[in-house]
Amino acid sequence: MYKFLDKAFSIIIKLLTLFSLLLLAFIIIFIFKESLVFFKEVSVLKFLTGRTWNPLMSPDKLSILNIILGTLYISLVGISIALPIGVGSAMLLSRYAKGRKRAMIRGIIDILAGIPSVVYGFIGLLVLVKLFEKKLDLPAGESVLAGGILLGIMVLPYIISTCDETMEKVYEYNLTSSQALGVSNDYFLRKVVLPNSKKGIIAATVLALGRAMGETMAVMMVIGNAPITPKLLGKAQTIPSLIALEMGMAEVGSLHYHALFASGFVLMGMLLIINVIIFYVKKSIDM
Amino acid sequence: MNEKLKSTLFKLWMIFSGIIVFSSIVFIFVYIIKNGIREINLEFIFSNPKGIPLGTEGGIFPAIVGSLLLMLIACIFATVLALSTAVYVVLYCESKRIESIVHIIVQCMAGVPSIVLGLFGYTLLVANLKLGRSLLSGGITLGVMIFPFIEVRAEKILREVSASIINSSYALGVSKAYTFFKLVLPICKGDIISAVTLAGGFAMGAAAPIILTGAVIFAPIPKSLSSPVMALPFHLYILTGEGISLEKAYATALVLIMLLFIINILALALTFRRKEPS
Amino acid sequence: SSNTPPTAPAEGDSVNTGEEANTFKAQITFNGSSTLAPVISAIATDFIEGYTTWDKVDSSFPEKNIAIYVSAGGSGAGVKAVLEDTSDFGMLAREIKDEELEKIGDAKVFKLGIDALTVSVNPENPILQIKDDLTTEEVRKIFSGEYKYWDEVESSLPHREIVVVIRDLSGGAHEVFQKNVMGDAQIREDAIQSPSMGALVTKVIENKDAIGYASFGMVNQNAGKLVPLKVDGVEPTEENIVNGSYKISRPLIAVKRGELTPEQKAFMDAVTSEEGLEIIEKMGFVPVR
Amino acid sequence: MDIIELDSLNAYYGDKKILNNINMKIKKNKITAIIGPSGCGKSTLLSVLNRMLEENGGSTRGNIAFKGKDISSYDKEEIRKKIGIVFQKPTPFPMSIYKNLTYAPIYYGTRDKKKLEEIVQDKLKVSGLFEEVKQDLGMSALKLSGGQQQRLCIARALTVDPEVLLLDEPCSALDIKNTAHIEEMLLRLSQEYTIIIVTHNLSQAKRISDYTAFILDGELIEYDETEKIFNNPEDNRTKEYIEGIYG
Amino acid sequence: MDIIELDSLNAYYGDKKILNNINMKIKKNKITAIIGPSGCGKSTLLSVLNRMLEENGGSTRGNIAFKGKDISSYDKEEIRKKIGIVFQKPTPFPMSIYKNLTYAPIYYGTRDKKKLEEIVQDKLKVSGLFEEVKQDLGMSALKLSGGQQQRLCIARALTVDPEVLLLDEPCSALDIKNTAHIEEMLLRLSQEYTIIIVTHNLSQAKRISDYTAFILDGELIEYDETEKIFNNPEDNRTKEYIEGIYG
Ligand SMILES: Nc1ncnc2c1ncn2[C@@H]1O[C@H](COP(=O)(O)OP(=O)(O)OP(=O)(O)O)[C@@H](O)[C@H]1O
Ligand SMILES: Nc1ncnc2c1ncn2[C@@H]1O[C@H](COP(=O)(O)OP(=O)(O)OP(=O)(O)O)[C@@H](O)[C@H]1O
Ligand SMILES: [Mg+2]
Ligand SMILES: [Mg+2]
Ligand SMILES: O=P([O-])([O-])[O-]
Repeated sequence: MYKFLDKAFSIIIKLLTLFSLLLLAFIIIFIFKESLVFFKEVSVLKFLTGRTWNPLMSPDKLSILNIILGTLYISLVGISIALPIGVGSAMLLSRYAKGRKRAMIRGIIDILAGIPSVVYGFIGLLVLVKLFEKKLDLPAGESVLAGGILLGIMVLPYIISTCDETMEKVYEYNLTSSQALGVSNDYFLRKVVLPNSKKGIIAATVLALGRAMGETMAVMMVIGNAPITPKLLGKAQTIPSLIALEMGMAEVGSLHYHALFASGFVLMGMLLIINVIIFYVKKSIDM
Repeated sequence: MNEKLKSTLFKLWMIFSGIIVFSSIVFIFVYIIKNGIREINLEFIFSNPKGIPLGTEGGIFPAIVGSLLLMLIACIFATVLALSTAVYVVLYCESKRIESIVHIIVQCMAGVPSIVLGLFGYTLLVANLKLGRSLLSGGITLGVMIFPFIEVRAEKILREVSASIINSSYALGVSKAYTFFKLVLPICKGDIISAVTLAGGFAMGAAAPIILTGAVIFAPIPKSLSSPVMALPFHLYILTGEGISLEKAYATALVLIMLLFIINILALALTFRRKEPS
Repeated sequence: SSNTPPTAPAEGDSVNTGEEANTFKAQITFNGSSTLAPVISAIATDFIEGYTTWDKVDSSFPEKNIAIYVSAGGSGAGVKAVLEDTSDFGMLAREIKDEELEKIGDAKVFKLGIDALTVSVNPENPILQIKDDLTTEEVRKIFSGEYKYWDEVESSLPHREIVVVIRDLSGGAHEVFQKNVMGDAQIREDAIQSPSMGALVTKVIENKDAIGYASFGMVNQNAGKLVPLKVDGVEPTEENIVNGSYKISRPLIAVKRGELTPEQKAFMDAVTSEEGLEIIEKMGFVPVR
Repeated sequence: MDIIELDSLNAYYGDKKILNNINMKIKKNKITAIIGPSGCGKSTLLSVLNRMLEENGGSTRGNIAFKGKDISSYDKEEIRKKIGIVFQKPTPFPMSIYKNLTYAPIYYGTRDKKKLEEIVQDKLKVSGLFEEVKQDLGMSALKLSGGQQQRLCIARALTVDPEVLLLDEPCSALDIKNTAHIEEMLLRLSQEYTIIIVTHNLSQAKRISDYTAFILDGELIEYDETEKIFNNPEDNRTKEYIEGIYG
Repeated sequence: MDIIELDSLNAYYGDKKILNNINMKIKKNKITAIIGPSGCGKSTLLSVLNRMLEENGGSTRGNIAFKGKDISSYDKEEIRKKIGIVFQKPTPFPMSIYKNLTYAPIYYGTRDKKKLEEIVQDKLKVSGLFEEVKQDLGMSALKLSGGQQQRLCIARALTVDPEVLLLDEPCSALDIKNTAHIEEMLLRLSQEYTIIIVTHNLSQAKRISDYTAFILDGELIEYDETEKIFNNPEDNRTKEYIEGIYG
């Protein structure tokens, strides 16, 4: 009986996994196919290295180097803000919050993940951008920094939850041994919990980075969407917001339409490269 | 620098992070509550949107129901697939190569902009499979969106179950399936539920994937999986994008937060309820 | 109930499982421009609330609940939906292009209204104390970045950077602005591209140095919070827009492939009826009578 | 009769060779003790026998036969049901005591509540835990003391009625009384079961085992009747190790 | 001289009383063995002494004095530095062997690399692990065998130079050679340190301890010089328990 169920289970698991992977592969193929039309007209190299994006002009003017840089810059700013804060608070959670209390706190933090991007975008535009204009005396507060901060807040719940799960286990398992040495809990966190949560932190970073690089609506509201060379306090454009901004209007089947898919494809390529790098980082940690 | 000082700095870092997180949460919540609370009343929650343009008056009830249903479908779809994939990778897969291929595909997916997923869902589900612009199409598209989040975390959670316990189970000659359902799943049920809740919240707040696949400006409460639906984030998108009513938009956001809050509490109750029977 | 369209969209079927009405479609779907979507949806809601079932619209129709679904993915998505038969009607907030008409084939086009783009500034902008009028030339120089500071427009103004806010370059709104104002000149590269009219208007409301082409409808809805300027002495009023003397405007269009079914026709009649036009007007757009 | 036969067996973790060319025949219904210094590979040897080594990322070369048939020709699950194991570190499942003990029986098809309860009581009695926990079988097994946890694991291993029972220092966390209890039980069980016990307690090996194997650095130095090993070992290294008792 | 004094001590887990009215004076620089059946409260008693009980959700009533001062008047951390403990289950930190051993010294202010290395070598030698691991101090401690892990934990406890060392069945995972090694080391250490050892191995208690306490069901039945306890116990229950050796 269980034997049969076990076989069935393993077959079902394998089929579902296969289905998932096919579905995901299908998405990749879908995006690739739509981009191909564009790459037949404009060389990949030109697309990647040119600095102007102007859909009103000839296809030569559809190139996304500035936008790639903008995407990387903003995600990087976002992650470098969120990671230390997220890891810090995850440790704070394992240290001071137990049982129900911890679950409650995490629930509240998780709610942050559900607030619609549009709302984040509006808060960003009305608060963050405004603040920049006032305090930094910028003519317009739309900037990489504003986008980064906003993204940082948006990915925090992912970082905190993912780290906290790992840390809780490391913490619980080793706490007694550490306490027995008379060592303070902070020292314990620093020397045992933090280093042994590396994998959790990497998993969190991967999740957050994917989320950050793919985030659309909120970023779109606060970065000005100008496809110029990004500067910390200047406007910029990211690939997802470019797609969201222009997809709705682009004439179906036009080169512009396919160029937007091509930029989506480039974004996926970027994530692939980053993931491969992280894969090797992880491997070196295993050693 | 001596250890005590380092530890103090370390503690400061933790506390500082905690304060930042705490104050961001408070700020965001207070901001939304302050701007939205005035519009919230029973009528807002329980009636249809009205007024010209639509949404300036009346309520958002169909959007609340629509969003919950979308989330439900997305969570079921994504959890079944993501958990299977995670179980396969952790318990069944013996080849490191397949494992890394799965990882790379999944993690690249995590970054596909949601608008592109929307286009994909539209092309595959709405246009080719003729599922129409519907609850089902929208739910599945959202499910595809949250799949990577659940998979990455489910995998991590499964891996953290102590190997010696799993070995003890195998040592009894018990099958993997039984070990999974009777031993592993009960141990990490709580964490998995929390991962799904987090992803569900994300699905519930996303507008881009459903714009083309299922969300409409007005629809009554859906009668079947093939009906189009209203959804809170899309409603918000129209209210803010066309400058229809920012107050109603904040109120809508507030309702969404309250819903997420309730869902989280339910999930909590679910994890904590079942203590060992005596 | 005769006259079914040549290509019956499949998605109606699920609703249409009733016995007799395999040709009658109780459901009408719209997709496209987010500018137009709230308008159609307001009319549709009135229509549904007024009649509830189709037989009340016309006694020859079966007694089925009226279902009209409006979604908004942008003008491009509207055309796409019609091409791929996933919607009955597409909505556009721009001219429909010839290639698009060609691809659709037997296209029925309904022009429902006009949305003008006003050159608007923040009420606190000092320029308002000096003048309420800009020439096309000045507007072009501001938007192309030739004038970078307000004091270049008028030397008595403060030396503050001009913050130019536009919609996305490829969009319908920008297209008319480019055609009617910019000509061959390029928009300055670092202009803020707002993802929606709502965001554009919000930006102008929030930033003293901002200038942008706000939708006429939205300026009316936010009266006082942002101030439209005359262009070449012509004020953006309903009259000037209709008679064409205010030229920065775009049409609001619904498009359908093939003949309308009687029920679709019944609804479009309602849209173009006086009540329908009033709703369009109420939303701040200029109806086409 | 030989129930298990090892034929030039090598075991590896990655590239590291842990067991080197082991040849050994385990007698049915006897107690075989495996002794040797810490880290010599005793636990590894046990994990080879019920194919747990492969779960832990190890691999083997050479042949292992169970009842004359190569163990790789059995199902992994089958072999593990027939060859039960209790580990060195107690590994109770994080569930109630009762559920720990019904976990495997339910899997093997025992549904009847009464039958299950009988199994639970039986095995708890056999492992000498019954009196201590009978009040509260619903208590989480993690709350038991170390010794109690280990006894629970022994009871759990017995719930599937294995033919061979592998014990990896099962008594290391037990006090003398419980140890005596278990030893007595093992002697009793050996009439029906074949038992292989890893122990660092030489007097225990002497007391209960029929055969003793001495392993050093992954090699089987000597394997003979217990009496022979303790009184008249052939290899000098065995002798030295045995004499360590008094050293 | 008495280094630790227990005065009508009761210990609880929740409402459950685990230790009942214990009065006991631990002599300085002596080895005190605690014996008793599994589950009687031996581990609980140890965890009271260095205030670990409270971390595990237990509580006490009664007085415990360390060097004449109530232990609650010390810092928790201070008392734990002065009273080290090694648990029944080996619990190495999931980091390298080297880092396991420098973990506490670094905390207490040893920065000098040479000094640290010296500590590591010293303690590894003391616990008899040095020869086995000296090649690869950077290896994760989790990869050690059970016995090796336990010896590492003993070494780790010694790195902070405690005044009292509590050992909870420290040898239960060690083979006889290592056990002898440790016992010898404990005898040596007792000249400088006070040692309290929980053991289920009565001959071990007999071999190394100066005083022995017998606990049954949370009560201190008898506490006296080891010789006395083993040769001429006053209480009948003690006698019965001791005789269990041969039973
Ligand atoms: N999972 C593993 N990966 C790599 N090496 C391992 C693993 N498990 C054990 N080893 C190594 O294999 C060798 C033998 O280990 P094993 O656990 O079999 O020893 P043992 O004889 O049971 O020792 P003890 O009496 O201390 O339990 C040791 O050197 C150990 O470090
Ligand atoms: N955290 C805990 N919560 C509740 N009860 C506990 C806890 N830890 C131990 N106990 C109970 O306290 C009693 C004494 O346990 P303790 O671990 O002190 O026994 P022990 O004498 O050390 O036994 P052993 O020799 O098996 O290690 C046992 O009945 C045990 O079930
Ligand atoms: Mg071992
Ligand atoms: Mg104990
Ligand atoms: O959505 P649009 O109205 O800008 O096409």
